[in-house]
Amino acid sequence: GDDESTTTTQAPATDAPSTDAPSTDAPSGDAAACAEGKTLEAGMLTIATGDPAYPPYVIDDDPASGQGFEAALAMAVAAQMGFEGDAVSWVRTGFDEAIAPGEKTFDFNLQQYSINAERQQVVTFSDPYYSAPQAAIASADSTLQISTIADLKSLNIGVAAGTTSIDLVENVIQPDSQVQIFNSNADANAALVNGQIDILVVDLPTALYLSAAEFDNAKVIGQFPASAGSEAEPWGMLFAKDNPLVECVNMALANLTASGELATITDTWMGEYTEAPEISMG
Amino acid sequence: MNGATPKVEIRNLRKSFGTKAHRRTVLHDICLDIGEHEVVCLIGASGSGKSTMLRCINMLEPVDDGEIWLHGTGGAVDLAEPGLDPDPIRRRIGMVFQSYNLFPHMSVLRNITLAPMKVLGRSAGDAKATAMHLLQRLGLADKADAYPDQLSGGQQQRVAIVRALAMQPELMLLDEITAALDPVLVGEVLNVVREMRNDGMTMVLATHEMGFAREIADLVCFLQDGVILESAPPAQLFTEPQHAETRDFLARVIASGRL
Amino acid sequence: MNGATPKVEIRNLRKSFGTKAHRRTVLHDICLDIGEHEVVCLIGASGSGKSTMLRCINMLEPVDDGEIWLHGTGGAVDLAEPGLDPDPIRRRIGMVFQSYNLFPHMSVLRNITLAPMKVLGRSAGDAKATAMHLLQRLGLADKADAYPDQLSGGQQQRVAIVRALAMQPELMLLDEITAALDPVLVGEVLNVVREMRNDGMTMVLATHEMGFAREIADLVCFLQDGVILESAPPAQLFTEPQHAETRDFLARVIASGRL
Amino acid sequence: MAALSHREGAGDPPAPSRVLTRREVWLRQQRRRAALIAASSMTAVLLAVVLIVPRTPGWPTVKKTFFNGARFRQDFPDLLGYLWTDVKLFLTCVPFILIWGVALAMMRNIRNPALFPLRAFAAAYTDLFRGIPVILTIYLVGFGIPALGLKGEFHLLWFGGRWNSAYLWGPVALILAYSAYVAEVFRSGIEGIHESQRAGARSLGLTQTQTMRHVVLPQAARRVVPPLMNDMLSLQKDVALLSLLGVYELFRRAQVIKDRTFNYTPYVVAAVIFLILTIPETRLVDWYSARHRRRTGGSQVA
Amino acid sequence: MAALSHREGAGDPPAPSRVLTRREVWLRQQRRRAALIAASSMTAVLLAVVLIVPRTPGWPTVKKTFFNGARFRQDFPDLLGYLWTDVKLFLTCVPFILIWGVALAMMRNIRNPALFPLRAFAAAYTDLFRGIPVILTIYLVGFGIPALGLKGEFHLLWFGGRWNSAYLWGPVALILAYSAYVAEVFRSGIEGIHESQRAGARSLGLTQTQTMRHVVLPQAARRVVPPLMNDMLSLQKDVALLSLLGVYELFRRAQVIKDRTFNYTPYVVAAVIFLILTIPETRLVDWYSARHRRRTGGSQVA
Ligand SMILES: Nc1ncnc2c1ncn2[C@@H]1O[C@H](COP(=O)(O)OP(=O)(O)OP(=O)(O)O)[C@@H](O)[C@H]1O
Ligand SMILES: Nc1ncnc2c1ncn2[C@@H]1O[C@H](COP(=O)(O)OP(=O)(O)OP(=O)(O)O)[C@@H](O)[C@H]1O
Ligand SMILES: [Mg+2]
Ligand SMILES: [Mg+2]
Repeated sequence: GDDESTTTTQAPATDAPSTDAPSTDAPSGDAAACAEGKTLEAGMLTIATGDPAYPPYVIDDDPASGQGFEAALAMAVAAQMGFEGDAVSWVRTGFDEAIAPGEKTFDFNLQQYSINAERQQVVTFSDPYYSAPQAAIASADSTLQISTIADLKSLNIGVAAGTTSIDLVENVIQPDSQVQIFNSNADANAALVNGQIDILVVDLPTALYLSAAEFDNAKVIGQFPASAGSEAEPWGMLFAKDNPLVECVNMALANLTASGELATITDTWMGEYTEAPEISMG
Repeated sequence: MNGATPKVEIRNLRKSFGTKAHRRTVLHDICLDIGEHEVVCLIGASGSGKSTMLRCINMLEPVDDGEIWLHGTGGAVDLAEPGLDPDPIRRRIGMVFQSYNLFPHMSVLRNITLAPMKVLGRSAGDAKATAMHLLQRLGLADKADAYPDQLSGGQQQRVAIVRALAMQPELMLLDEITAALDPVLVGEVLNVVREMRNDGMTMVLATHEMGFAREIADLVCFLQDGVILESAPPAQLFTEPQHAETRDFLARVIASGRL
Repeated sequence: MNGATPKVEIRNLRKSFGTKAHRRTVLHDICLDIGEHEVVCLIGASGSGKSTMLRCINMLEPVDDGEIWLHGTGGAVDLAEPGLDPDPIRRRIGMVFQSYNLFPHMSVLRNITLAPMKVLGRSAGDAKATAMHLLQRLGLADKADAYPDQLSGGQQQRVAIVRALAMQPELMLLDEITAALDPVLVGEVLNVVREMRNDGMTMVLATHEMGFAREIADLVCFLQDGVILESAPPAQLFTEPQHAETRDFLARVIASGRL
Repeated sequence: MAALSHREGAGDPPAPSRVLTRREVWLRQQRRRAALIAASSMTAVLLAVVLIVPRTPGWPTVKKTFFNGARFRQDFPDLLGYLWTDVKLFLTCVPFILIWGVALAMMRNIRNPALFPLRAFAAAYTDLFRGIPVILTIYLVGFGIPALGLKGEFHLLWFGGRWNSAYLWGPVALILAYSAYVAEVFRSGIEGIHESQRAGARSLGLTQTQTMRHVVLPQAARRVVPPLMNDMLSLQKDVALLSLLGVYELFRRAQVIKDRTFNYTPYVVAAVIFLILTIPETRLVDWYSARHRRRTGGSQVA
Repeated sequence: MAALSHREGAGDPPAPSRVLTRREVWLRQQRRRAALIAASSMTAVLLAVVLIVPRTPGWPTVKKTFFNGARFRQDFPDLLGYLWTDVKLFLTCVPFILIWGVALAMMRNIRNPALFPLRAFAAAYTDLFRGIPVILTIYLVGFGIPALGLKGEFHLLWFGGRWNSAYLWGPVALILAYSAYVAEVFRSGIEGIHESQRAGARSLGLTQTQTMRHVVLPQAARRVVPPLMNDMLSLQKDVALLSLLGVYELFRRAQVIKDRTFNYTPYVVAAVIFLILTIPETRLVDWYSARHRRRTGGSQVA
């Protein structure tokens, strides 16, 4: 059997600015009233995320604390719908558990799921809440000089499964040797350290996190320009197909956008995760 | 000698081996009546079809054609009928194989008591008592707990005989049951066979020991290449064989000093 | 009779089976000289240790104690010496097993030619010619392509004999080689054994056929419970046995009509 | 009592166009009955499936996400393009696994008391590599050894590259793990051969090795064909585990498509491809074994 | 020529404190030599590992990421807490797999021509479930069937829950897949029993079932112990695949820790736990088989 990915799903490359608010004209209204009786368990909102969940999306793998971008966002949405404190329960899902058809164990799931048309046939997404560009990292002692995408062509490139980084590598970089896909950031990182791959392509926040002091063995080479964004696929919260609760979440998101709270959360958690030199299209 | 009522009537039995392309018939239209309480000996050269005939009577080989009527309590059944359920028949027929076919994973005692317990529903104690009695008789009481692979050839053969006897069948098929035995034991087995006949068992023996056949048989059948060339009481067959081939075989047996 | 020089000298051979707790000695301090070009017959009750003795001589059973000196080209070796490499010895010794031990995945011909080709380095053509000649002689030429499980008991036994003969060993160990054969074939095998002896082979036979032993042996050994009670030329042993037990055994053999 | 015996010719009677015997008639009947049973039970099961499954509430979803025709047509050729990687990896591993597996099995069968260490080694080896999940072996070998920082190049059949390549250590991990399984399969075969076969061979002067090679192993190998096939089929699928190390093969490709589309049809496609590959294999092996049994075997008990 | 024969007593000579025979002396020597070889080769290998491995450039990294003492101490009790889930799943599956596997093996062995469909079914079943990767079976059964939207509850030993539970369909998937493997293992065992054993049993009047139960299967089972252990050990580890369906067990836990810490030590811990579990199993089974062989077997060829 295969050891299926249980990792967090990474975001697609996109040049959309991080402050890009949900582009919806959903009427702002009483999200709390809307959510009444639509949750899995009455009076309780069940939110799922990955296991583990990484910074900057969730800090210390503890979403209930509300620390981290997605944790904070989810808590804010929950509050909008009238779920506070003990009324929010967090669960963990593997990738497959989250996407498989049939009943779900959560009301919604957020772990950087990017929205695309095919996925929407199987599950329902909320309005987008963020999108991030892709970036490349190399091992800390790497002497690679990268300025254009053409410089990447001859390298061994790795990505993590379940991410849209694969599309960028295959469609834009088109490396000479086949892309190597790993089950998780951890495995990809190990391959990077071992020199089994030369660079790893991930979304920029994750790249910045991986190059942070904690693991101390990777550095960011640069981020890919907007023009390299294979498809701009912003992130949305994932629901079981046709779950009526999505209306209420969209309503909450609209309210948060309108009140500027979404922008605050985004700035707080993602502000320092947007800076990296750009790799030119060459 | 006796036995006006036949126990087994074999009619035009034919048996062949091999694939359609390479078919070799080893029994040709065998006809034979085996009287009740009789001992019939099959003699003949190695490869003439003696074992195959015994296996056919025990339904171990599907026959190509012909009939084998077994008479007994509850009328007659044709053992050659395709699709006939063999189990109720086989518990009435005992067989000792030329190659013994003991069960190597069971002790001697268990080899012997398995069928009486499972097929006849005997109690463990009963089955064991019968087995020990028979083992004693054939000088194997001390081997009851040994396993077949730890026995000498003759010991294995005796266990096979005891295993079949313990089922107390109506009809017993014995294939070269003295081949691995020393002369003293051959005498003992001869006695056992005689007793069984007196107890009413019918027996068919395949044997190479002409002396044995002469002493015990009511009827001796001489097989050659899958055909019963001649069958007669031993007194007649061994002294005045009718067929040239029988005469020839016996002459050569005598010439080699074996009669 | 002849053979002042011994081929095999057995000295105080002891062999037991079983675990430390349940040890049973089946050969007790056997001493025996087998002269060159002689035929020695082992007789005795079933389970007396005949097969075990042959297996010991062929190094198939580790002996507990004693010596087995094999004389021949290149001096004498003690087969009972622990750690002795058996391969060069065994190619000088042939053996026919009581249970044949044919290789079921090989045709008759391949069973016979395998060892001559692999051990003696014969060419395929050579080995086949020898095999076919011997098969012909024992009436099995048409079974060369058959597989052991498709043969009758006697046919299997003959293949085993041919397989051993094809190696043309100096010393041949034959375990009940006539048990499954019809009297005519027994005569033929007797002839083959005689010829082999005249060709210079030394032979040890375990047999239940007293007639066979009487006709062919230079020396007959009577085993009882793992002890050679008496050994003498057949004329002497069968007519004037020295030991009470031998007399008893022979008396019972005669009483059961087997001598 | 009467005893009869006819003789209608010593050889085989020629039978160009004869009446069927009772047995032949019966066999025909049985075969016809079998065909009937087969046909009717198949129909019943199929009908049940066809009638019941589409009535379940979730069927439209299942159909769309597992048995999506459009995806199937698109993914089938796509995935097929990745099959060759699996096949190459499989073919690279098999000979090593078989040779090393047989060698280990033979080590466990050593009887010379002085060579006990070899026997103990083989036992420890099989215990170790059967005890550790294959996937862990792959992780530990595939990431652990390259992490030691070896330098250089390797060339192995169709693979070549740097010393830390997944195409080197991946197969090594599979060979280490699977040889333990295969060794045990062969061991069971070797131990199942009756001691008298060895005695027969050794008495003819065949050496220990020759006895193994010509007498024991051929019989053992034939007997263990089904469990050996088990392991070969597992291996054929477990090469997919090397995707953990970054190897981009069929199964990983299916996953990539699934991850992108949230649709499980590529997995069904992968299953179909594996079946197309393996069913002819198993049928061929079965047919061959049955033929061998028929050719060399005695009569079967009715 | 001379022929001698001694007789020193018909029974066994009592030997309370006797001089060692030549063979006993030799055996002792051999064992001593074996011990020496074992000790010295072990030492050599260990020394080589201990001396060479730490000199490789990457050793500090490997030590930190694979053999991290601090992590080991922390993860070992943590992971152990999840073992019970694996054990429960394993124990739930085993009886079903064995029974269904034996049943399939017996179906493949049916000789009645009228029952050919059963034989064909068993062959098709084993082909299918050995042909499809276990993981795909788990996906298809574990996600496909619940997606049909069945309603209700189930109770099975220690598991219970809704009809779409991973604790129901996960084990079902494993049972479906592994029974195919186990069936083939038993089939090889059954086919390895010589036809004469059946003949012997049937001639005594034992029915087909009794023959199987008392004569064929016991011998077959003993012969296939090693490959059967292969499958049981694989199963023990493949229950980890049910984590795909959301079962949170040892292996998943190790993975979570690894993904969180980027450290592979939890995998080493998992391997150690599996070894602690499996090595006594295999040793026990081996010891038992060897004892049975010793008790019932004839002499072994030197
Ligand atoms: N399963 C089989 N397949 C093919 N041929 C067989 C099979 N069984 C027996 N034969 C052949 O059938 C013939 C008769 O065999 P059978 O065993 O009946 O002989 P037999 O009279 O018992 O001989 P023996 O005295 O040697 O035991 C032989 O030529 C044998 O080769
Ligand atoms: N492997 C073994 N384990 C235990 N006991 C054995 C073993 N092999 C033989 N024996 C015992 O040793 C004794 C001698 O056996 P052996 O086979 O030598 O007898 P034999 O003289 O050849 O008898 P037969 O004429 O019946 O073949 C027998 O009592 C037998 O049970
Ligand atoms: Mg016969
Ligand atoms: Mg013997």
